[in-house]
Amino acid sequence: MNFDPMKIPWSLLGLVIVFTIGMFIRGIVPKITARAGMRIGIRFYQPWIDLIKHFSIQTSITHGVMFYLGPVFRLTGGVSMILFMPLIYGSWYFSNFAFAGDMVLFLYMMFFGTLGMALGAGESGHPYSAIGVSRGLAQVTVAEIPLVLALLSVAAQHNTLSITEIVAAQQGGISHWTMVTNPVATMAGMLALLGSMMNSPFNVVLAPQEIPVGPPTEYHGTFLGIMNTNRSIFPVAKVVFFMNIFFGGATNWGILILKSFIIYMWPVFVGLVFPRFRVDQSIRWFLKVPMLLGILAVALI
Amino acid sequence: MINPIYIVAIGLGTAFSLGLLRKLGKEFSFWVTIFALGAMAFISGHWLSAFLSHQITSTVITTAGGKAPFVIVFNMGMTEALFSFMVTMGAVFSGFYLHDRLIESGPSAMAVLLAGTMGLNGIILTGDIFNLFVFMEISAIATAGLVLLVSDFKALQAGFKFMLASGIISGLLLLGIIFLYNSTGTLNISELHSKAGVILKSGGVATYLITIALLLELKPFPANGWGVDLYEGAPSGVSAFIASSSATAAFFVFLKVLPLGGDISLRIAAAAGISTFVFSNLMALSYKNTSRLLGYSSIGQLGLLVGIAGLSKHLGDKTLMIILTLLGTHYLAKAGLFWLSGIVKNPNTDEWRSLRKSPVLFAFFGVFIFALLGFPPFPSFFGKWELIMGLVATKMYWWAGAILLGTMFEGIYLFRWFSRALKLQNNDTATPAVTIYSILPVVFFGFFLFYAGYYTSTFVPALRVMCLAPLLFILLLGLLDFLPAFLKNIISLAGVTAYIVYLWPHIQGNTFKIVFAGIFLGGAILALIAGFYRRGKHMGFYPMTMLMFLGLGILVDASNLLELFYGWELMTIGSYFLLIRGERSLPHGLSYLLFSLGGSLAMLFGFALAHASSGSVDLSALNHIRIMPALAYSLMLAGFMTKTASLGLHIWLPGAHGEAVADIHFMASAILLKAGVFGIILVLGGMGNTQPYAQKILFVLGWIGALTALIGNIGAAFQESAKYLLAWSSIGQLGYIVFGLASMTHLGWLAAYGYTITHFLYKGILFLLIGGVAFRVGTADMYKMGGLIKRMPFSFFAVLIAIITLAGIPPLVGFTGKWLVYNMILSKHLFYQGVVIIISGVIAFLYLFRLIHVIFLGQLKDRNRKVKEVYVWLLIPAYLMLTAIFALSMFPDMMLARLGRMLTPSFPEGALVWDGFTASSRYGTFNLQIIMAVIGATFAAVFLWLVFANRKAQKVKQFNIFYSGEAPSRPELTHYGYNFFAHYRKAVGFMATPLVTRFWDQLSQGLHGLSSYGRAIYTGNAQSYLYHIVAFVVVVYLLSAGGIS
Amino acid sequence: MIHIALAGGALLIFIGIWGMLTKKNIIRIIIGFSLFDTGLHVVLVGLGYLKNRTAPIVDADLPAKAASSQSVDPVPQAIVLTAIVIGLAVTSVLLVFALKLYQSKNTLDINKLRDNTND
Amino acid sequence: MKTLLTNLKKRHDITASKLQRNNELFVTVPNNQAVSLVTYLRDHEGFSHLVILSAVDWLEEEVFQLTYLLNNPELKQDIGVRTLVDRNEPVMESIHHLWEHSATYQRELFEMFGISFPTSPRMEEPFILEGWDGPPPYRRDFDTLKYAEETYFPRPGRTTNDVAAYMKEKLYPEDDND
Amino acid sequence: MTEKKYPHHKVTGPDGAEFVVTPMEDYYCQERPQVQKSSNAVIEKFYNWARANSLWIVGFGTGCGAIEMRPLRTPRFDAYRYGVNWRATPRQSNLFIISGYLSVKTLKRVIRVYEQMQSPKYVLGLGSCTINGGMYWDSYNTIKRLDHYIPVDAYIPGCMPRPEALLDGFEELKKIIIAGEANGANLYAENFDWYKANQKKIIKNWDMPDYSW
Repeated sequence: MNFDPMKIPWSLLGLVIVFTIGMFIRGIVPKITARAGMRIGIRFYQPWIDLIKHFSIQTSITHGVMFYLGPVFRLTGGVSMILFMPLIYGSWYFSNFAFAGDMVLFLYMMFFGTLGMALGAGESGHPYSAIGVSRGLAQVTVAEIPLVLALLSVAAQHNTLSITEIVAAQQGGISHWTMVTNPVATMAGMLALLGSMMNSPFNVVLAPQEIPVGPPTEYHGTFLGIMNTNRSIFPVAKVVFFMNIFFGGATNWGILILKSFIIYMWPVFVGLVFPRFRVDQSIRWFLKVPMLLGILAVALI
Repeated sequence: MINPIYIVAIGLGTAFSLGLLRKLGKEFSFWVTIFALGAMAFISGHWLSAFLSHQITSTVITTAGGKAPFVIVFNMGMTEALFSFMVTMGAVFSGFYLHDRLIESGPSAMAVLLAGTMGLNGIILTGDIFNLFVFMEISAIATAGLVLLVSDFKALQAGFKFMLASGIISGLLLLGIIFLYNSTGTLNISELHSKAGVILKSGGVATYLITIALLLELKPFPANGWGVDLYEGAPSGVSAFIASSSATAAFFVFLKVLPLGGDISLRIAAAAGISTFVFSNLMALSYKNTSRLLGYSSIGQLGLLVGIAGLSKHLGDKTLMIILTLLGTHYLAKAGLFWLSGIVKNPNTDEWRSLRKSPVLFAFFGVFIFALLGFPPFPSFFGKWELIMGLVATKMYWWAGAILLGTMFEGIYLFRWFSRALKLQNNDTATPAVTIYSILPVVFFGFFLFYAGYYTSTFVPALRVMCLAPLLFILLLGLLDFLPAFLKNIISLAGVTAYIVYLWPHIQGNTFKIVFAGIFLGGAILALIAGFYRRGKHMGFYPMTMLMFLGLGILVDASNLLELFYGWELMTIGSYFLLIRGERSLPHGLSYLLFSLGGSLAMLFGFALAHASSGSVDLSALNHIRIMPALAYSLMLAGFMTKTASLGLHIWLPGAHGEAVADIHFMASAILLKAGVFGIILVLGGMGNTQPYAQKILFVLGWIGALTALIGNIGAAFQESAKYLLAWSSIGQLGYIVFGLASMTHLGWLAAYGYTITHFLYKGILFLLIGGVAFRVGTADMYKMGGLIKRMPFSFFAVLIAIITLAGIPPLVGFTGKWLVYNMILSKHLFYQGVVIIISGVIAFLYLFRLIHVIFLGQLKDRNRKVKEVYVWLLIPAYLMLTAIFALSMFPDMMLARLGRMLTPSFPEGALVWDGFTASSRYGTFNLQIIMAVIGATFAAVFLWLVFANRKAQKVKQFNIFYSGEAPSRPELTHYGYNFFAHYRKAVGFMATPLVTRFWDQLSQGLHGLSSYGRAIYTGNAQSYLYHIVAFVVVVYLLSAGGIS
Repeated sequence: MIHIALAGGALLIFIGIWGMLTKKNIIRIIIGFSLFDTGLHVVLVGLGYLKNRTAPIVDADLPAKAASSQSVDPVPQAIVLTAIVIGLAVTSVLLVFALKLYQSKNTLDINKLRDNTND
Repeated sequence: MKTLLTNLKKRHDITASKLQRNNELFVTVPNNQAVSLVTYLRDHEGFSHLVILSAVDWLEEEVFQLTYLLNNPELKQDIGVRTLVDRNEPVMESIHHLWEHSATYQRELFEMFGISFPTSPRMEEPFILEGWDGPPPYRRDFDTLKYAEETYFPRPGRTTNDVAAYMKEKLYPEDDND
Repeated sequence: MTEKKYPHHKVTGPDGAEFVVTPMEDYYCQERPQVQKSSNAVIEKFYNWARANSLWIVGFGTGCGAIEMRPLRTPRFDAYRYGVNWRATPRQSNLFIISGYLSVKTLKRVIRVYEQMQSPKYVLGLGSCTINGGMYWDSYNTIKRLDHYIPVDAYIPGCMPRPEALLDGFEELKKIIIAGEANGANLYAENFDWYKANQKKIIKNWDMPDYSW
């Protein structure tokens, strides 16, 4: 498939919708967790207010060029992930630039933002930022193991790396979903998802009690606003990715919202129940059950 | 022609007349002696040149008209002339070298020298076996007399042992001679040869006694304690004489008499010789006394020659060439080393560091060592090559293996000696006292080694002249070493350019060769551009660099295995001298050298199997080896993998590379390692993947690659030194390449080639710039840096792009490698190895972030507040490579499509399909241009917006951070850099346990233990040595008795 | 007769070797060597002996023409003569060493004449 | 404790003593014997732990009273060694060589009372008052109200009430009638 | 400005060159704060609404009042629902609650943290101590009037005020912000010299830059 200029507005529209969904989820989820804690919780539009406030900050400081580039990398990473993601199956309008890459592209785009963020945080000169990054990187190296195993299992199962084709293979009812056809890989993948969603027990990266807020300690105002924008895009992109790989994708926006919300809630619920792991603990944990599940998933193909 | 009897006549006559000339002064006597020796040498040289120009044929010269043994009969043939010339020249130079001692001891000592030389000549020339006995006794007595030049106790008891031993030996010889005479009725050697049948029937004991006596003269293991003591005890000039002249003569006569004994003698010789070679080198491992080391080495070399003589039936007409090259090298190098040991005086190996104070002599020290171990361009290289080829071709695998093992042992102690001498501090040592008398022989023999190497190579048809001609250029560079560095740099650049111009027509159209030539020689140009940053003279750097690049060039250019091996060895030498330049690189350089040696020996064996299988040494011999293919391919792969530092063979790399300076690090890591990749590609291309053994090898290789990547990357994450980090990272990256190649798929090879090229680019940038930063900051410890982005923005940018490429993050070209690996994993179902590889890629983030953060980001330290940007000469090549990265990222098809076309003939299945800029495999697609456009547009939009929104942002300084309401006290305490991944180490640190290092340590300890166990044999007691001799005679007889009866 | 000579020679050789291997005094060792050497010479002559023949000395009793039929083979005789000379030389060199060794260590015990600094 | 007291009396000039509880004793010694007494107590009587070193400003007597409170963890006994330091020349021997942590107490005493302990480490460094340049604030002749009014910007209009009267007036105004 | 904590010191670079490091100039930005003007009244109103509804409090409890803030996060008070949140870094916060008495030593930290917040930023004085010293009215080491050192938008009297009072204070602050009257940051910038003089008067060992960016 070749590049069509009309793709641009449609992808941007898709992006806006995803962003809206993300903001919505970020309003709803704290509300749910608050209710779980018998609180009333925030207004569901609170993320919007916070975002506007970030952009309304009048002064700012800069520690250098990389300080700018950190949030830029971060948002670019998130936005690109959406732009390369087929959002709605069968829709030309919302398949975005999925033809330009496949699963591998997606996996490596995930690091684009991470690396940039890490560099930006490093430039700020704050030791806590570096500590947070070092923790995050260490954790991600093992959280990736079950994910990669699961993805390889799925790719081998469907004989393709293309996300669109994997979604296509899952059409025709719930019994065709990877969740059903390859349950072990799905389990491994979902456990891996826990590690990357910044929820307890894997949120020692931010750990406010010991290293204020981790990498973005020095970020504020517009910088933080951009990073917060990304927080509404990036997790949704990841969730949509999991939806496409394991849960049959979506044929319309309603399904997409429903499925992504449910997947998003999975780490949230786990986080509500389990306390935080130290880095070495979470590494050891990932090397046990999730990795074994991943190996099993590959072995069963 | 001058009658060779004059050799004897001059020797004897001068020796006697010296007593009459006593009044004319010692100096005069000395010159008379030298002149006489020269005259003797002239005679044999005269004969030799006549033989060489084919003017005459061998002649028999009888004297006094009678018949042997009543008169002396001389045979003069080409070999006799050559050996006689060698022996006499050895005497000339030894005499010259012994000037001071001879003057001190007076004319009688000179007479002894003359008589000894005369005796040795007699041994060689005589045609009569009894005369042989006489001449042998003469030279033995003369040798004892020479030993008596010193009244040192050690020398005395060594001489005593020697006399006793040679007494017994000559007794045995005499006994054998009389038995022989009894059964054949003649003493003439030529007649004896013609009566070989009779001898075999009735003269078994006789020939056994003669053979064993002559063998004992050559000091076989273990009946050689007296020989080692003699080498150790005698003055170094005399030792040189013994090691070169006496040994040469003794070996010659052994060679001459050996056929008399028939097959059984050959077998005895082979067994005794090769075991002597292996064991005396093993024994030598635990010694530090240089004379003793040299003694063991001499004995070992002679053992090797004896063994070769014993194996002559298998080697065919190559035997003489092999023997002459090995003997010639031994003769020149050993004499040179003994002379040098006389100059150094202190017998401890470590004390040779003082020799560095006279660089010329030290250079020759290196020449001798490398020549002894059979490195090119010295004659022994060709000898070793032919030897192993010949043995393996006739299925003598164990013999070949034993010889290689012995060479390895020899390499261990010789290289240890050399590298310690090269690197130990020598401030506290005195400059060695050098006189014209001591230096001239060394220099002459050293240069002659080169000439001999050249001369030998003219007889080797497989070696083209372009493998030799550049050596002259390098020699020239060596002579111009006094020039300032930038001039030499320009000259070197010109040399490389000229070589490229020469090479281009050879590789045109061959993408494989273009890729590697580009990396090797393009890398050479970049490295030399970087070299302009050097100030001062930088002695020794340029010849060795050029040697390495020449080796690499020959590697690419090689049309047959010999050239390949030649280039490989040249490259090893050159690179060793580059790596050793680091400050603390002593142990690492040594282990590099030893692993290289082991690797090249393994390769040699593999090549020999290939040659045996196909009958030719063309590169096509590597295809489908039939003889023991699994072993052959494994050995070759192991050999090449010593350079790619794959798991198990990687332990030399971190230290060797980690201690190197910027541009050397670049050469060593970005360029040199690719030589191993080149070799692996050749081998795997020949092996194919259809045979069952091939699949097993590939399976193991794939796992090695994957685990190398994992261990390399984890190791990198735990380093504190940026250079060590990069070195470990190189191990990991090479693991990727090996993994890709081991898959034997189109995509895997594409990935491997892609990695090879991109690794060269991004690692090149990292090595140059991180090295440059370390140079500016004065340390490679990352935690001592920090915040350097403010001081070195250009370096930072290049490093940033390099690590993004390395990490495989889109849209840069590194991503294509990752993508290909995924596709390959799927197509071959290599999931487990694949996951290890992919996770290694993720772990790469750990050290990459650490690298860039701890060095460039974070807090600027006080002492680095004023550091300057990295030298522009380092930035230029880095930015050239950066441009290449961007170009390849924009147009990845430029590289991948072309490589794909090259690979299609070998791997027609599963190729990438290019549609415009979209590449697709069976599994997926990518279009790097669209990816880049999308990411670029997003990036630009966000960035511009951010810049606009923060146009009034206040620029702040390093301590303007929120520090919990406090103020940071010092940058050092505010920079998180040391033990960056402490938690990670806690969790997976067990994988960084140096198990492999421990394995090699234990192996080396075991070897040394074995070696010192063998010391028990050499008690130093004359009687035990006599026991050994007697027991040797009896045991060998009993062992071979079956064959005789 | 010839067997006696050969056996005697062999005995001398073995005694010589035994002496060289077991005696601790280097002078005795040298004597052992001498015995060994002498034994060799006896064996040499013994092997060259032909029954009922005379010594190969051409003089009045033995004209040159008859030499080849009446005398024993002259070659071993010649060899022995040379060998004796050489043996003498070797022995003397050995004695020189013994002398010098004695001068430097004041002992003739071979076990004390050892230098074990082989490192 | 009584045996201890008699024992101590033999060795030092105990000017006063008071048995506070069965296991708590206070003794007073002259200035120059205090350190030797605590050394003795530490080394021979098992009082291995310095609980606190504090001071009282006896402005009227023009002395500072230092109290070394020691604890014997074996016998669960405490002993307070009191000594008097001249208020006009407040210098006392340091005991940081006996207990390292006493240096911190001594820093505090120097900062708050101006009692100097020469040779005590980091004596001159501020302890809790960063950059204090007034007189030592725990001395009783230091007028904190005056200092506060001069230094800080008191908000005008502040009134002070007698707490009891004010609460009564505010909370139970009807009781006034009684 | 004393140089006690950060003395000038001589440093030898890796190339052997010696130079002097002056920490104040080298480590810290020396700029003064600027008055921020809003460009458009309508947008500013909108922004003020957002700011008022997204009060992020810097997590710094200065006195005993800090204990009164904790209950606000419990289900009983649940300040989150008003958009009130706590951040561990002043960079991301816009509200500073001075929760109780301030000793001179703490004031120094408070000033630093306050200056590190980005404008617009608001200050709530919690408890009588911040108004006139409260029960520490005669303490030699406790400040009496917070607004002499940093601009205060609103005070919540009491000793201690209960969490409800604090919630009420948030509501009050919101009104002020929405009315566009919470100009503390600008006030600070305009009267920078006066504030600095006051601060330096009582912080005797002033060893930091005038404005901690």
